[in-house]
Amino acid sequence: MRFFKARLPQLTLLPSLVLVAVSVYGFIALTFVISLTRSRMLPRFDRWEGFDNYARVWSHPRWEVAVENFAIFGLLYIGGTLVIGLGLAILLDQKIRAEGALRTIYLYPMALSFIVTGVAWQWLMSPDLGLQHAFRTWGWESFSFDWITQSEMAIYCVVIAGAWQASGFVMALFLAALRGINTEIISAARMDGASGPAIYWHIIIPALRPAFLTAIVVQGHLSIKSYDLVVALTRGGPGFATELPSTFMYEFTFSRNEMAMGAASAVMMLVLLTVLIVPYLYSELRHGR
Amino acid sequence: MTKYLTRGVGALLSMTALSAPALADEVEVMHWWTSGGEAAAIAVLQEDLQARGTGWVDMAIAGGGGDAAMTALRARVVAGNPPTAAQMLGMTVRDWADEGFLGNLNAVAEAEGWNDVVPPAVQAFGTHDGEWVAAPVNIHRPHWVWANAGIFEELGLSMPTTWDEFFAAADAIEAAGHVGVAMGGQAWQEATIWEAIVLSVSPALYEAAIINADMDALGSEGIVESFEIFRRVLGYADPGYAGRDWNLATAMVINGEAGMQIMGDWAKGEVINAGLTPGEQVLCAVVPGTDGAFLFNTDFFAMFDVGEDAQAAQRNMASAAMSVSFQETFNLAKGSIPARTDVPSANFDVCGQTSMADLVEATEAGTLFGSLAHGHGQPASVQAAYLDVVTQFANSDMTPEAAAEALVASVGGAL
Amino acid sequence: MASLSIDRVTKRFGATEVLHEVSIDIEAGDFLVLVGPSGCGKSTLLNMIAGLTELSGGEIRLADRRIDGLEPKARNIAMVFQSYALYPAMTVEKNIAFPLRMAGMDKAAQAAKVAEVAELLQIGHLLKRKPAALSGGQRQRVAMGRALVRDPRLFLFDEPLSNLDAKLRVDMRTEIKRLHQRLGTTIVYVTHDQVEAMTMATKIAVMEGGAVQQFGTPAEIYDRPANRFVATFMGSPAMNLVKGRVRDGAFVAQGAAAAAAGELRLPLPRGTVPLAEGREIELGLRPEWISTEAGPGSVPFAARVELIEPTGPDIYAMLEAAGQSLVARLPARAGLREKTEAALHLDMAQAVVFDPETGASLMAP
Amino acid sequence: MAADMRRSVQRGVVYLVLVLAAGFFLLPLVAMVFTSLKTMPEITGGAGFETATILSPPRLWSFEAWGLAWSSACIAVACEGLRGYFWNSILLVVFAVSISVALGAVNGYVLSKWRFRGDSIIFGMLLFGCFIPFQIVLIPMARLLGLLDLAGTLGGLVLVHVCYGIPFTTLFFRNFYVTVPDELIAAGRMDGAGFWQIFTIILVPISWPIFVVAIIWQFTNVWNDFLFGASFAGPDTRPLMVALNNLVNTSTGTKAYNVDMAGAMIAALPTMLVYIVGGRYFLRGLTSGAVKG
Repeated sequence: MRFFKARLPQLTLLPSLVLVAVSVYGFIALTFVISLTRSRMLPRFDRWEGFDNYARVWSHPRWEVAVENFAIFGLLYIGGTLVIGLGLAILLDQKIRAEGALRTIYLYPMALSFIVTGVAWQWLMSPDLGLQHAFRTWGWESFSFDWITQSEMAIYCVVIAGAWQASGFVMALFLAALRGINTEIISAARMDGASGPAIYWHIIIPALRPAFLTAIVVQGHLSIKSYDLVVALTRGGPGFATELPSTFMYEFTFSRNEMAMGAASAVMMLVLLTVLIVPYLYSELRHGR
Repeated sequence: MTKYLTRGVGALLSMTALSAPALADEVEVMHWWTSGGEAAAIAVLQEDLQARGTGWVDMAIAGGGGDAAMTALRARVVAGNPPTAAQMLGMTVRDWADEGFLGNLNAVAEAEGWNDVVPPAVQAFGTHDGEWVAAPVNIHRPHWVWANAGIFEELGLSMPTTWDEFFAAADAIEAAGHVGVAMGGQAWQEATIWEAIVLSVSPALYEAAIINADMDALGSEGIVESFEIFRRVLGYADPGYAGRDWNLATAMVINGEAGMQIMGDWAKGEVINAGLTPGEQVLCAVVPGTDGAFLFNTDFFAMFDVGEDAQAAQRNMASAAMSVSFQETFNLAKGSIPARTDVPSANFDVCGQTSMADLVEATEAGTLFGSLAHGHGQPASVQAAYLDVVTQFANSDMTPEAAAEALVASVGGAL
Repeated sequence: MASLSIDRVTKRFGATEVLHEVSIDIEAGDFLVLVGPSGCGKSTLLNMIAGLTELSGGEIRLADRRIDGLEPKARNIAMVFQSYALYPAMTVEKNIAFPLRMAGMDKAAQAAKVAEVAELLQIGHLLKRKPAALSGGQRQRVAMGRALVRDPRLFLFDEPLSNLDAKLRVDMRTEIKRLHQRLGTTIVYVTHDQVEAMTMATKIAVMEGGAVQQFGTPAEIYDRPANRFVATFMGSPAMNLVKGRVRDGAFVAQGAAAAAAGELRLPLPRGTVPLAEGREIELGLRPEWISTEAGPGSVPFAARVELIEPTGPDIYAMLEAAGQSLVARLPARAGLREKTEAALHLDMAQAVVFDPETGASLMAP
Repeated sequence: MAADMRRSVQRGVVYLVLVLAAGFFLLPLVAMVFTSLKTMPEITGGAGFETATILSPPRLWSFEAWGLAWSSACIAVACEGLRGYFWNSILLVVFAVSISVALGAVNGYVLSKWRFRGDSIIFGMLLFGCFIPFQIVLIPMARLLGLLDLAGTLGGLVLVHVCYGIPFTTLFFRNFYVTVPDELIAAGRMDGAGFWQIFTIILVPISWPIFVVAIIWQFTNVWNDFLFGASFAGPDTRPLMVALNNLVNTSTGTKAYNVDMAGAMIAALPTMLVYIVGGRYFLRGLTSGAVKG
């Protein structure tokens, strides 16, 4: 009894720990094991292939496209949301009238799933239904926006929709951080003769470092996980020009009955995630000390 | 400790939150027919069953042409909680039967004589080791050309029966300021056109290169030719076709924006929905060079191996799904033709009647094949290997020769 | 009220030992101040008495009953925190009543006790407010009220005045002292401010480096510091330390530039332990022992006044004598002027001698 | 004067950029609302509507689609619109959000205020769970639910959402409680409060900003989830997003885009409302420790 009383705090963690241990770590381990088998439609543990599935994934043309796209998408998506989010945050921080309304407008896409907005986005991007059609109908005959139909450009459409959804969240992060900056520093810089842009560049933006870190990690993991986005917008097309690791994994596991290959690609995504996340976790943990 | 806790909470929730397992006189059916004509069609079956005293628990999950439903189905089966029946395409029936999850319908099938009325090529998917495991409800034919009758009349065109006529017609349509061929831009839509072209090159080529995945046939001149024709067809599409849904392409034909579309017989639904009659305002003909041959895809209700107490309801459902009256009503709503060959054709439209006649003909001639694009040509992994190349070809400037080579490599790698 | 006995208490965090065998005994009704620079272990010791930190070794007894190992709530000890730690979501009334509520006292009795304490601390008008609406001094009172309300056997104060402005700090100091006198409570009070320690305590424990350097009454600590650390830590300005040698039974300090500055020669204070000729020692001289007037037993010396800091009634004079820097605390009327030579007197009767190596006092006990 | 001019020009530019950005962010919403209020011929550009575009306001206003989507559109065999599924989602959200937020709050409390050896490793391990792609857990989770006898129940679905919600809620609460002074807990202990009393009486009442953040976050995630809902819910417990998906997605059936869009808007209203109402508190919660910075 005394033991339990003394360990009560740790014991209260136990349910969560058990749940996460099983549903995160147990399942990751299982995925890794499946990636070593010859599982097709369902998990099977009667034929082992070692790391052959990894070789098969890496030699698959779709994976090649997926990795290439991920590099483009990841960079532009993270960069884009950071620039847009920071820009909007700085502008909103200029004592703007109707700030609340604008903020809500920037933030609301976070509330929506791509199941809700997918069709609208497809249409907006489509040259004969969306923006191009609209602008041409209204008289701007030379307006052209048909990236979604071009294999080389379609991935940028995915970036645009992704930025639309997540920029508001990044904006909120930065705005929160901006409001938390000690105003004395800014006053001091002003006394020292710094101009508006110089203050932002030299004083404020460096002070947002923690917010940058958080934003990069959040956006980074979203970019690795983004699946709904592609499915709603292009279904991986044209052809498989907008394939991403996440769509590759889903497609192979569930549509193509190549579960072992899907698992292998999942494990590689997890490795990528770990590389990105662990330094962040490390800093999170030091933060609390 | 935690397990009991979660179990306790779970039990509590499931009590308060109204989840009842399928009762003995109910069937739980997983499918992806959720809207429009499909939903209306499935409602017919539900009503039919209700009349027989069997309840219907609906587990529809739409999306990705059944992909989402198949994913959810896998979760259900892995959880040890399969539905009574699930809609499946032919190859998927085979996969699940191979895994040993499907039940045996022989009792019903024998009593009702399914073997005599279902074409053998369809039977091949509905049975496993000589036992019926799935009830086929329809036969779709994916290789149709749909055309705007107004444009054709205006330009004095008739439905093409050869590729030369097809291209001549397309040229004329383009010259008149319309889109020659309305296209949708998804891999399955592209494959629907390509497989029809392969069939038009020769049914024997289709059989060798697609059904048998013969490497020599895949690298043959005939396949190169099919890609050449495909390239020319693609040339008549408007530039914005990528990613377009098939029904929007159909709408282009209906509105007179485009002259023709190559699409399966489900396109009729859009025509009817627009208040028009297939065969009149929107003309239909099989893809040039494919008359006498027949590609099909069939929706099955695969029956899972359920407990004794649920089997009566399950048999009821199989029987209802295979009844002549249901197959007629259902397929009239769906645009397809019955899987039974003994359903009267009188109520079907012109296009449907053509299909029904061709089906019998093709069965006799041995030119009835499963459609690759629609899950009846190859297992999922191999099918995807074909589709990868076809869609890549359609969305790049790959040469027909290179496409044939890529096909050999891709399919060879997936086998 | 109860006596408190801290017996060889040790605390380790991993490999580092932050408290080493600390022993302190106080009587019921004592006001013990633990004083020392930050990091000396005084707050850790307080938390161990409170039961917030576990002991690594030793015992703590309250009224002769062992309490280490007991839950904080089982010890019947109240604590006032540096940040006051008022519960932000509760009104003042609820804050004060909280310990009673936890003890399961009935509502009417709670209200009576709260009213009594509010009366005592004159915070009756604040009872319905939330802590956020209070000033620093008001919060301080509420925190004390919360501690007083349940008549604990021991009060702990953890630097309770450090968040107040200077004037309020002095007022509260007096008030706490008055409260102590009136209620006769046993108090352990942590501070880094030696003035607080001197003014309030009946017993002081000067701590440094995880150990008690000296434990005694304020007078003992001030007049007979056990070592150089205690001597310099207590008192402001700090005690002057002059290094030199024993020569011919006297203390001789050599200036840096010996020839120019000459030497400072002083008799050894009475009560010094016997010292060998030529031994290096350190002489401790409090600034207030330097005077412009001769007194009984005082020694004259000449010094140059470098700088004067007036504080009102007193001045602090920075002196240089024979190459040694000294601070003197003199009455303002003493009439010294900067940059002049002055003739001064040193009261050697109270001076102390330390071992320059160990810092230990070289006075006979 | 010149400086004033320059300043007002600058302000003008700032407002212009902000308003243009707002326009971009509103595009899909405008398209959806307009489309939901149009009739089908106008949407597909049928006869008489050749100049209609996705962004032009409806010429023939029609609220019919909204009514259909809410209560009478056919989804498979049931022609009852989305109405029935609303309740399922609400039930799911209430259980899943309250349990995951409660557990996260307690975890955050323990991990910040009752430190023990190895606590940061445990926190790190919990946090990593934020980053797991949901697609890979589908099959193993299905098996687990089967073993627990929770397959196809609301309880099972709640369990899944709780599992993958805990990492986020723990992160929020832990980072918030780190900023609460430890002395408050010490004071509670001195005053005789126990582990739970300190939490419920002292901490919970001051934690509302972070509760708002955690609830908004979890509410949005659970409400918008399709994958888990489609895979783990039973026929009677399927959430709204699955129904919406069934409404808008069809493989070989015809589409009524106005109904689709109306349905999408209906399904999105609760989360949008939560953001509009709670947005301000969301920002405040972020400042008060949900995210360091």
